[in-house]
Amino acid sequence: MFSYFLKRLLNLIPLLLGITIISFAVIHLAPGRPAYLKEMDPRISLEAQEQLIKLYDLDKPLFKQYLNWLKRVLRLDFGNSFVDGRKVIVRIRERLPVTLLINILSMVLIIVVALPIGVISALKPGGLFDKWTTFFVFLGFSLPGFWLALLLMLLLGIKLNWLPISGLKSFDYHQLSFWGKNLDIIKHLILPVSVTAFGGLAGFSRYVRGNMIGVLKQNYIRAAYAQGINKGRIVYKYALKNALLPLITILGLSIPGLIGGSVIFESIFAIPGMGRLLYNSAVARDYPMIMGGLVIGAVLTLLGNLLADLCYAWADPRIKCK
Amino acid sequence: MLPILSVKNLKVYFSRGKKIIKAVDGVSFFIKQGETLGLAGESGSGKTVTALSLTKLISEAKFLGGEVVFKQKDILKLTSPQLQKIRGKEIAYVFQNPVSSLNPVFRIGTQMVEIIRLHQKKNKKEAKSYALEMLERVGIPDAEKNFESYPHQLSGGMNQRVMIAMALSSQPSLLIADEPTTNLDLTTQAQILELLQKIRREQDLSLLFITHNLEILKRLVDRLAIMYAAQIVEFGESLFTRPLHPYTQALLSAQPGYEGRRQILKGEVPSPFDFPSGCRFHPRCPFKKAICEKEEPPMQEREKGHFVACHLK
Amino acid sequence: MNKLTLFGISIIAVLILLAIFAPLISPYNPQAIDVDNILSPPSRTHILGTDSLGRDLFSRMVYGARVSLEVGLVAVGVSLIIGVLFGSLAGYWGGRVDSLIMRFVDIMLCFPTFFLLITMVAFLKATVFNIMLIIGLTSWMGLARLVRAEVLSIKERDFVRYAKAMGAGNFKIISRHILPHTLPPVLVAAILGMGGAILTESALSFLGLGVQPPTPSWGNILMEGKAVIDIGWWLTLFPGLAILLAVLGYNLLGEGLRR
Amino acid sequence: MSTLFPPRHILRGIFLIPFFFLFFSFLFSLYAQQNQGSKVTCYGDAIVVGSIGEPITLIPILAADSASQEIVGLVFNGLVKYDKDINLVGDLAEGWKISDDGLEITFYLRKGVKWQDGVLFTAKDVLFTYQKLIDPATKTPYSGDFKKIEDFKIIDDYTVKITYSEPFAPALASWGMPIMPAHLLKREEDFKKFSRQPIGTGPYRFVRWETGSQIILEAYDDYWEGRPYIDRYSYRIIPDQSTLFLELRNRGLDYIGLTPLQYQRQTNNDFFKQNFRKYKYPSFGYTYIGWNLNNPKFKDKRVRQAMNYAIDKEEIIKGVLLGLGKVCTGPFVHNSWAYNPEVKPPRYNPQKAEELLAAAGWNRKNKAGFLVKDGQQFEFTLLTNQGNEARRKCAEIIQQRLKEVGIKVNIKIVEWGCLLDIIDKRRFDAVLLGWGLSRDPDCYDIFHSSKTRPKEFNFVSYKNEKVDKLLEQGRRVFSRERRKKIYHEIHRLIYNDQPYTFLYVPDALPIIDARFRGIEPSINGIGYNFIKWWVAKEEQRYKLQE
Repeated sequence: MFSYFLKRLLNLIPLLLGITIISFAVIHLAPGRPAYLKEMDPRISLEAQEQLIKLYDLDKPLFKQYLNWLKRVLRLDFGNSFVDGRKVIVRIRERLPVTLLINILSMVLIIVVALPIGVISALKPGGLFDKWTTFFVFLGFSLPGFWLALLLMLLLGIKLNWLPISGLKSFDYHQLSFWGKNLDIIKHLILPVSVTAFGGLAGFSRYVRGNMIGVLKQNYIRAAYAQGINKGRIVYKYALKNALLPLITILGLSIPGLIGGSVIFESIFAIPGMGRLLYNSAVARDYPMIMGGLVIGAVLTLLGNLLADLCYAWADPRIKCK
Repeated sequence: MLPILSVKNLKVYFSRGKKIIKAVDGVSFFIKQGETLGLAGESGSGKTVTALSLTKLISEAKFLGGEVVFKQKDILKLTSPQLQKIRGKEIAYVFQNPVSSLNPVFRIGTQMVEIIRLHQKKNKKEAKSYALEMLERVGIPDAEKNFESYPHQLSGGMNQRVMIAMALSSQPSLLIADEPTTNLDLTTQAQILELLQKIRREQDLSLLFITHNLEILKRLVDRLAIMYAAQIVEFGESLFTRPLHPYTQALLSAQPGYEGRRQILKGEVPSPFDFPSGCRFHPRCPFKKAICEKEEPPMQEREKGHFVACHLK
Repeated sequence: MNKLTLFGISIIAVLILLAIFAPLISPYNPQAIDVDNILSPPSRTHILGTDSLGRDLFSRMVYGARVSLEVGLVAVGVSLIIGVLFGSLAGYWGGRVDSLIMRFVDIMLCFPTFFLLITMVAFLKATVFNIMLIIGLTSWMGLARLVRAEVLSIKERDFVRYAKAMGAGNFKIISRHILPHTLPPVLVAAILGMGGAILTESALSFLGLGVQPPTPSWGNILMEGKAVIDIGWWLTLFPGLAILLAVLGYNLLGEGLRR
Repeated sequence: MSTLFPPRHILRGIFLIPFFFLFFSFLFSLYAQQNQGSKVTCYGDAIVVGSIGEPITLIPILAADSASQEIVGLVFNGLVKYDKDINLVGDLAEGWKISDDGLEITFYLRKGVKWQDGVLFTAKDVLFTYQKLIDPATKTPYSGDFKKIEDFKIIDDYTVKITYSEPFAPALASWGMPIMPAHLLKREEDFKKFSRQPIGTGPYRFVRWETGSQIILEAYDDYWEGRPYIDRYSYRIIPDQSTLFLELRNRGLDYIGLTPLQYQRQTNNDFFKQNFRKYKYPSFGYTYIGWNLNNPKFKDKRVRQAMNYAIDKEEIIKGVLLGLGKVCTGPFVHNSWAYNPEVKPPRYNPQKAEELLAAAGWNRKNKAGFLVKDGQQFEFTLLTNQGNEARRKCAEIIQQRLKEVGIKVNIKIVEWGCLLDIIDKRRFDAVLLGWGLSRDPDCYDIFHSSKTRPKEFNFVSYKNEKVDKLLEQGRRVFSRERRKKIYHEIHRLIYNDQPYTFLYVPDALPIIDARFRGIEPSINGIGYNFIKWWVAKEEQRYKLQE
């Protein structure tokens, strides 16, 4: 187990390096120097220009630029935001917890909902339940998430007035009791979390179904039947555990999509998270901020995948012992 | 002596799209208490399906007909809970590919204890010591350690011993071994066969042994049934010495130790979607007559206890 | 299921017809402003209503179909070129080339999709072509993996060995003997990818980072519609449905082809 | 205007002027009526203000975006401020004296004003603020006016004397600049903390900034003008115009600015009539097309005048602002005393435009229907910035109208930074932009011929000697009556020259929850007496104990 962990950790190094190289290459995407952009703004013109040139060493040879940039990035120094001059990493740190919270909750929701759907439709492939879920899965694959967000916002927020439509806390949050505070946050989270989860739901339930169908055809399932074990136990203990294992990896792989989705949903629901920060930065062409977000986002995904792999190794005896 | 299991006119059909696959089509045979019956035939002839349908393990079958009488009960008419009391307890199975027949994500001990406690009133501790005892009986060294292992950590032969231990743990009266040695190397094969024989001698166990390997059967079985194209074509004690069906003759002549003129079968096993009319073997039969194409030959007792379905006399 | 595939095909067919004959089909110039008819609900003169500049929604959506179709084709085209190139190189040569390319794929997959999109949009000019390019540049990884796996299995087949034994060059073997056999699964992936590209474009445009107005795209019509969602339901409903249908069409078609 | 972009983006478009004082609209009048109506004012409740943008810094001399200025305006005071009639009155200064030659201003500071940490406010704070403003290390957009100061003298703790190198009329107004506490900003590092945790002399004190979410202020009990009635002020950041509106509709917000569409179409139902009050008054800013006068086509005054006839401003106001705005005729807005009512906007008249163009030599049309002169088609690129819906729509309407008189317009919408670059290099034909205005009419920087160098604001290269002279005079003279004459003349001359085609002055369209009382609209908007707003006890929505 330990050596596996170590191996995985070593594997991270080239990936991390690759992430920085690609992120760095992106800086040079802008035609000409990005520095020209702010020239006429009386407030930050020269400053910004100097900062950009200094930040990315734009006057040095490419290789040197990269090395210097990498050195700073390794210290988590992405420079200062053009917009308010605060450290990029500080701004990201402020916003990250919310995004992580929403994404983790969405994952939990995805699992809780998709698992039974996938299992039940796998029990009778082609049955009525399976046909309906297949239909909904197709719909789910095709539905623009932001549109769903709009419709839900309109229905639950405006027409029925059941849920708040934006932000994370009510204005009077600080006056609420302990439970009131929790309830308040939960209410605010329902819409963003469910809409974020929706994107993953269709795919995930499909995977569960597919894996489950595959597992149910395995010899050991037949053997378990032959041993007189009842169906419920076979499905929910013997088969499910086998079907779930590869899903840990799938879940890990879905992280980039989920985090990426936060750009859209945080903007719609006015949630002060990473996604909205990045969106605002993109609109304001706040290059240091964007670069920081990009690198941190990728590293997060990497860590998420690592975590998934470790979970997998922990849960699957076949890896554990190798 | 009454047969412990008798199968009459068993039919198992599957459907694929609009086509019907006749996997087992009118199979009848019986097993006596304590005897070993061999069931042989080429792959795809319906052996495994026959074995599985003996405890209704074929849930996806479109049609399941005939009767399977086990200890005076028609198994095909039982409900799921009733079946669960028979499966593993009265009729136990040992399958091909032992590694894949054990659940990869649970420890061997866990799986054994689960089965033991399912069929016997034992607490966890008792179940464990019983499981260890069983492991030792099937010849697994270092039972304590292997109890904690996962299937993939053991060799195929070991896994098969585990499967056998599990199958025997609730003292079944009938053990169905479906190609139990097929994917094992020769030495292991011999060990497993010896184990099975030993167990059969020790317990008063009936055994249905399924294989395509006649060599093995020769040493092991009391009686033999030959399947071809979803049907049994010959069935009895003296098959090895006096095969009556041309198919059996061809099979036996293909054995390595066979002395005499070898018959090479032409053609292929017919597709289960569309069996030939009359005798299903007629397109490949070197002795075919006109009647063979038209009429299905009935099963006749030519000698005492030796049945054959063939128009040839 | 066959019926569903047919449904998918007919959706795509309608989409293509709309895009080709947009000037003939649309009753109004999609950019013609009519300040006297701002936000009129669906009626006989404007069957899907008008937007906040009085432009005819139906006409704008018909032209929006062009954008969606183009985005699907070009973005997937770009990702096909990259994906097939990398995938076949990796699968065919194996060894270091393979591990290098697959590492690159792994790295690209680490970036949260929208983060990468947004970054590129921020650094490049937001022209329709750039948007398509960017979507293609961020979505080729799955195709590369698929092609690689296919190539790996096909290159072991006898006819490839035979071709090699006959002295065919590597390029010829890949292009003549291997790639054609990868076509079916790649085609399926490409068609599903078109649906994905349409979704991505509409999300980007909805955020205001994609296709820039006045060029109508379903995404930016939705963006404009959001501002008046309480009084102009038609501006949210119809483009959303259009996206849903188009993507559904591609998905059904792709799924049908897979069988 | 209606847009989905954070306002920084837009605002930079409008507010190119280096010195402007939007915060004055949020400063408060000394002379506001204490009571109103029959009910007695009460303390309590909170107001939740919705905004698209988040403040960037709360250091007053750096605050350039409207969100920052709004918060700064509540936490700080300047020496002077504009009252409801746009007259300068004392704020932290009780009064002032201007020497006869106009070179010296003496401010008499209010005594007993306390910073929100309890320390007394004195002349040292004013000096400190001045020093920071002219410190080259301070990147403030407001330093220009203060660089004209020759000498700054502290007479005593409550008197300062400021000497200018030449008479400078906008000087007095420039002292609306919020004053910062010298004792809290001794070191450079202090500014960092201060920018997110400011302490001022204003009616509200800073409580908490939840990044990306809201800023909370609380009434300052010891405020020298008297404690504001509303206990708490929450500035909620919702980065999307439509979510902002929906949140208002859900009554999660009390006060936002509406888009014309929201004002005209989305708030006319019973729900809004019952729960909210809408206000409408001209804003201090205008939208225009600036013609590059170095371009041979636009050098000709007749061409520019033709444009004025060919563009239907009424139509633009109808289409873009849904009627919520006024036709603009010059560099001053209607509320300003500098506005010359004699300058009348011409009716939309394409024939007249074509005549003028013909007179300028554009008298033939090619097959495509466009005017031709010397074999060249009349075609130009109209440039505007990305992310401003109103300007985009406006450009599209203009494109349509000019096509009718035979002019081909290509619209180019570019990112703000790019736009500035293009303007800076003078590589444009025409730009569609807006100016935000200070309450002082001085527009020397925009129209004086000396301000045409790169990065200066007369980027259309306008030059009229008469106007130059008048602009200089307008800065030297302090008398409102004399200045009025000067600026009326400037208005007339500029209008006649048409360096810009002046399009419109949009209305500000605030909407406020109906429970707030004491709001008195004036030509200076509604924010000037915010501390006198109140909510009756039985209508108060938020109870506050923390």
